Amino acid sequence: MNNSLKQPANIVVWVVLLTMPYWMGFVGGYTELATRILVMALGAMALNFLLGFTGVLSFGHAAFFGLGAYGAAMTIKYIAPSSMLALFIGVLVGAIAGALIGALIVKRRGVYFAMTTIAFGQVFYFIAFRWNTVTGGDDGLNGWHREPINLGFTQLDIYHNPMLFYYFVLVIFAVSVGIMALLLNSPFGRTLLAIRENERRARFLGIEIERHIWMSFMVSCVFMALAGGLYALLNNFTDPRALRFDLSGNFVIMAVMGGMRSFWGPLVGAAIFVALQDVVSSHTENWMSVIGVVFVLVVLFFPRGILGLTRKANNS
Amino acid sequence: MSGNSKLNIRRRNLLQGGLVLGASQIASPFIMTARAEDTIKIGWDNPLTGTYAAPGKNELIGAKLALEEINAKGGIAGRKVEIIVEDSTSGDAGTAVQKARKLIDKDKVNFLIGNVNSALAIAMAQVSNEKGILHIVPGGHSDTMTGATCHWNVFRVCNTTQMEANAIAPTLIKTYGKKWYYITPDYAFGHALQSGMEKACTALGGTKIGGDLTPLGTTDFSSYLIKAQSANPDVIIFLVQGDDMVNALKQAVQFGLDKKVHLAGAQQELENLKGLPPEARVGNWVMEWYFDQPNVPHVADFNAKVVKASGYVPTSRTWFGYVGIWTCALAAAGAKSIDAAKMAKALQDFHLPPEIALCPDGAFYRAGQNQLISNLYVGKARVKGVKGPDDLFEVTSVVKGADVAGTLEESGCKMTWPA
Amino acid sequence: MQLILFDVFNGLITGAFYALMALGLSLILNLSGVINFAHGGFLALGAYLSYTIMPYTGFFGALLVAPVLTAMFGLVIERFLIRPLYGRDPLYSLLLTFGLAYIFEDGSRYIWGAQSVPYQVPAYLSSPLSTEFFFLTGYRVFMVVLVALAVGALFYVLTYTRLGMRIRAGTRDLETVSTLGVNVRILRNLNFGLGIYMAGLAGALAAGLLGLQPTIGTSLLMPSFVAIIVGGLGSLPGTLLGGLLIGVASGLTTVILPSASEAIMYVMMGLVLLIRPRGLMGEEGRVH
Amino acid sequence: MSLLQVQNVSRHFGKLVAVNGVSLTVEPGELRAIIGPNGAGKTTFFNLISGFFPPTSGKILFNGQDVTALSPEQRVNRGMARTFQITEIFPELSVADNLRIAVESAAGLRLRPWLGAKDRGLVRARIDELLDLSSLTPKANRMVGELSHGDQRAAEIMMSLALNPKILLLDEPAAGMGDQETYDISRLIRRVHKQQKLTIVLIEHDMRVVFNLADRIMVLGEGAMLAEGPPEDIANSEIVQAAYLGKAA
Repeated sequence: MNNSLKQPANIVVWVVLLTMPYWMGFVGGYTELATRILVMALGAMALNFLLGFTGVLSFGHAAFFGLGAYGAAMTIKYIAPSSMLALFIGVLVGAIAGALIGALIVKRRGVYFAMTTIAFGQVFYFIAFRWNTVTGGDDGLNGWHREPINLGFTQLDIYHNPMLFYYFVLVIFAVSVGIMALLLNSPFGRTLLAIRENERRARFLGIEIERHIWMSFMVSCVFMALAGGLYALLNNFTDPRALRFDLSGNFVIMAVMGGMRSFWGPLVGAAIFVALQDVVSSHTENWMSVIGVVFVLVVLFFPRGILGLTRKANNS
Repeated sequence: MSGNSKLNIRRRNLLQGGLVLGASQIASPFIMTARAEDTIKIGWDNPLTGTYAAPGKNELIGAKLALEEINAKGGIAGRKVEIIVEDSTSGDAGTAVQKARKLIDKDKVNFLIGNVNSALAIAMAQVSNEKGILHIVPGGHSDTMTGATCHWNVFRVCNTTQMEANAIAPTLIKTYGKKWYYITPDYAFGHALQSGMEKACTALGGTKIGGDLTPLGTTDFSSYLIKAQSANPDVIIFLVQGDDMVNALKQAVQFGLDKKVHLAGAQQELENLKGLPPEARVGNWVMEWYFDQPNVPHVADFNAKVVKASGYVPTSRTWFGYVGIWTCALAAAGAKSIDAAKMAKALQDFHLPPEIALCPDGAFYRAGQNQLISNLYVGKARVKGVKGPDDLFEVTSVVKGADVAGTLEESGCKMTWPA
Repeated sequence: MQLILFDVFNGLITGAFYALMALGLSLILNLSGVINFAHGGFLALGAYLSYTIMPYTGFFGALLVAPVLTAMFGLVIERFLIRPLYGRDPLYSLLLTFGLAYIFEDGSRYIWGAQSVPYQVPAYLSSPLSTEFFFLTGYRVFMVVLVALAVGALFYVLTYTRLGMRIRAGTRDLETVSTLGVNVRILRNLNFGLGIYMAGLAGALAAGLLGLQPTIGTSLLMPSFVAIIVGGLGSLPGTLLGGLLIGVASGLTTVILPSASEAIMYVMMGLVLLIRPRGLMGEEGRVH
Repeated sequence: MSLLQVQNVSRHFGKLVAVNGVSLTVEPGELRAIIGPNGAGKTTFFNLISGFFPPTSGKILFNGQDVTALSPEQRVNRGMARTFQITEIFPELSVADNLRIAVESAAGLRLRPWLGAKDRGLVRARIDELLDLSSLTPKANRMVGELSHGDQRAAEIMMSLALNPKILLLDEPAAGMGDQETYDISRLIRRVHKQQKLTIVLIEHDMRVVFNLADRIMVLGEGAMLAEGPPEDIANSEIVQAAYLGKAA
């Protein structure tokens, strides 16, 4: 791939992310919007590990996002007031669910895979929605909040300082994205690309397709759950909508809008989508139509996404 | 039905707002300081879409009316007032919370209003309390909001579920019988409402002979209705709300239950009755406010203004929104300040003036609980309007809020004030 | 005993709805490879159209006309929005219909308002047939009969008409069908319309039982997906069976444990995937 | 011992019998061609050998072991590699990356999250060797999807070779090619066959290629074996001619 282009792009991305809270105000944003963008971007990139780099469409990934969120929220509410433990448990829950469901559905392909993921995603939605005593049902899980992080020598008060929380999320984002990049540039990552590009050829190179899709699904679920955990910490709250299929669709459109074949595409898509939703829903009660039209326009006119456009221009 | 006009209260000016905020951030990026602005801002974080869109919009109509009146009388503390409207969605508390934070952090609102959905209201209250903003809940009924999880800064206009239960129970026992069967939505609100009804029922010598917890969003109630019918109760109590209530009543009437058993419930809304086919407008209910009060001063005036603005008569929701916004202005006037703590103090046992209370016995925020105590209207749904097509409820008795509100101790609210 | 009998009957009604929705979805999925997320939106549209024209045409007229109007709208949507996506990654049609679902919900709210509208069925239908079996209301029986007729008609069309045979052949092997001189574009268009007709009909019927508001279709969409997976992808009889099965299963669960009435569908789906991955009546080799 | 023994395999698709009791034995180092008219069941036969789908009946032994029930990837790991009638490559990746994936897979590295310097060097060397063998070195960094048909074919063969197979199954390697390309690909196959002593089974329509390359030829017709023998025998066989010309015999 275009290695020459990668380095400057990386620098731009990190500079933008590192300074975002400082200029967010100029463009009409606010710190928590910046944090939200980061969290959603992590989710979209996690999804894209599967969608863009393995070629497998999951349309029920919000389930794992939500499981991460509930795992984190319930840890703080019922077990121990620790943000780090909360994230860990959230990821663990998402990973276990991912492993089980992944094993059930890896044999399916294309639309059928997508459809099964949608249906399975709803299982968790209904559990969260109906199991009032534990999950708080439709009312969501409140009465808890993210806890300051004790580093031994000092304490990071991510609860009261939104700016500090942003950088806390950014560090986790950087580590996660770094791991995903490492995986994608490894033989394992190339194997996934092979599956995306041509499953038949990959199979006849001796690659166990199902096993690799399952593993990619797991990686994706782990980071999705992490994003969900961070989302719960961001809101100091979680509710069943965090696992519903609409959110799954939003993650997919973020990845596609930004460009699902490029590493940073989902980040760009998430930034645009989250900001757009924020602005539009403040201006009109018909924001759903606007979002719907964005879906339609992206599909019809920018199927390769925004970064897909620039890449095309570079190639020619 | 033009959706856009409703948000014309304040169109965000992206560029301008952004520049001002940006400038303040250069100075001290880590500290969000409140800026002196020439307008007083009220943040409106309430449903415009989803299940509760109809009540949410009606609350907004009342709010707009109050806003006009307040500005016509010189605003709050001599400053013009504006409402910044955000759609909280009907069920997505994550969005509601995010919008609340946005209104407080970015728009620097002086007041926060919302929400129809008590779950969202409670989630928002956590934010407003953390930030120390005066927060009015116009229409979320969950008891805990002015009970176990009460906050010094959170005031509620609509009634608690217990008040509604206490208001209707005597009528039902006396007129229809003592054996009750419940159809209750299976979530916190429903559980609270049912236990309220049971308490009120037992106190009057009635008994519960059965009940079902129906999942929220149930579309087919027939199984429950059949069970209820075979338990042979005197009254079937419908505690489901919104769309669930519409579904349940529609199906109950199709089964002919209304001809065999008495149908009733606690909270009813004009919005629901309008959505039912005429034959399904049955049963005894409580309304929290009703427009047909010919003997109460100022009501006719209020009705006329709302009809002029929206084309429909006001519902209790319209009144909630109206009272909610007026509460902001009255609190500031009472405290002679826009400091949240001072305003909250000023609202303790504060009586609304009659032109805003719009009910025969007046309305006041009970101290130590921040709950508005007004009148409740017990009566029957009717198939066809008498005074206009929307007059679908016949008030049989008006109950004094103070009589059904229980004691402050019973509410379970232990208010802690900021140091 | 009467109660169980009732719950089976009731489950069949629910299942009939799921099946009606799912058959439409399945038709479109099988021939065009499109998961129509907007199907719930089309259902709502059918219901609202029926509500709107009822004052002019009466109940039965509306029941006849509204689904046709919905289907015509579907034809237009297919022609201009979905057709350009054939042959591309199924991801895109999924996203497109997902976006359409948003627009439909918002559009319904804009036109007809957020609160339920009173949808009235004739009085003689909306009362019990007998005092003993009071749960057999005229409307419920009427609905079951109508759904049965519609499903019967669908299978008749698919089995005995030229269009139907082409649709079935196209589902198996679209390439061959096109080389035989069948215009695949028109075939897919008509097939889409047929699927949407089922959604419109389901909507016009459902509004007599449920509150008619903009999200009326959403609650029926997910069970339809489950019905398709349980019944077996690619098999219309399977879809029908799947719909009825999960309907009855959730009806019976309502008696025992109401809060699990939805969970049971997903449990069934999980079991089917585990034991018989291609679904109850799915064709072999369709797993992939 | 024979490398590949196909014993009396059949494959039914519903009522259609695509392959009917065909047997085949291939010795190490042999280059075997399978010919037959369209619809003779050649590709189905290939699919059975490579494990694309299982036979309805019959047995396949590879290297003396029964592989009938093994999946394609298991067969690949035992030393079977194949190409397809319609070239199967990774079109949006470069030639080098196509080969890299194959090389890493063959080396058992495909689950590694990272590679040491030594492994990286070995992979690099093997890729260069394959590029060199196929004369694709100048095009190593181009996307395969952009290359000519002949080059794509060559790349596919090289990917199969990267697996270090004991047997290579080529499904119509010269299909859809012009004269020059056909010549080039024949030369490549011959080179691979001679230099690496690789056992090859190929299906081909182009008789120039078949008679130029094959040690022995098997003829299929309507799912059954019609004849088998050295090229010159087959060229003169009446059965074969009849099969190709129609149902005259």
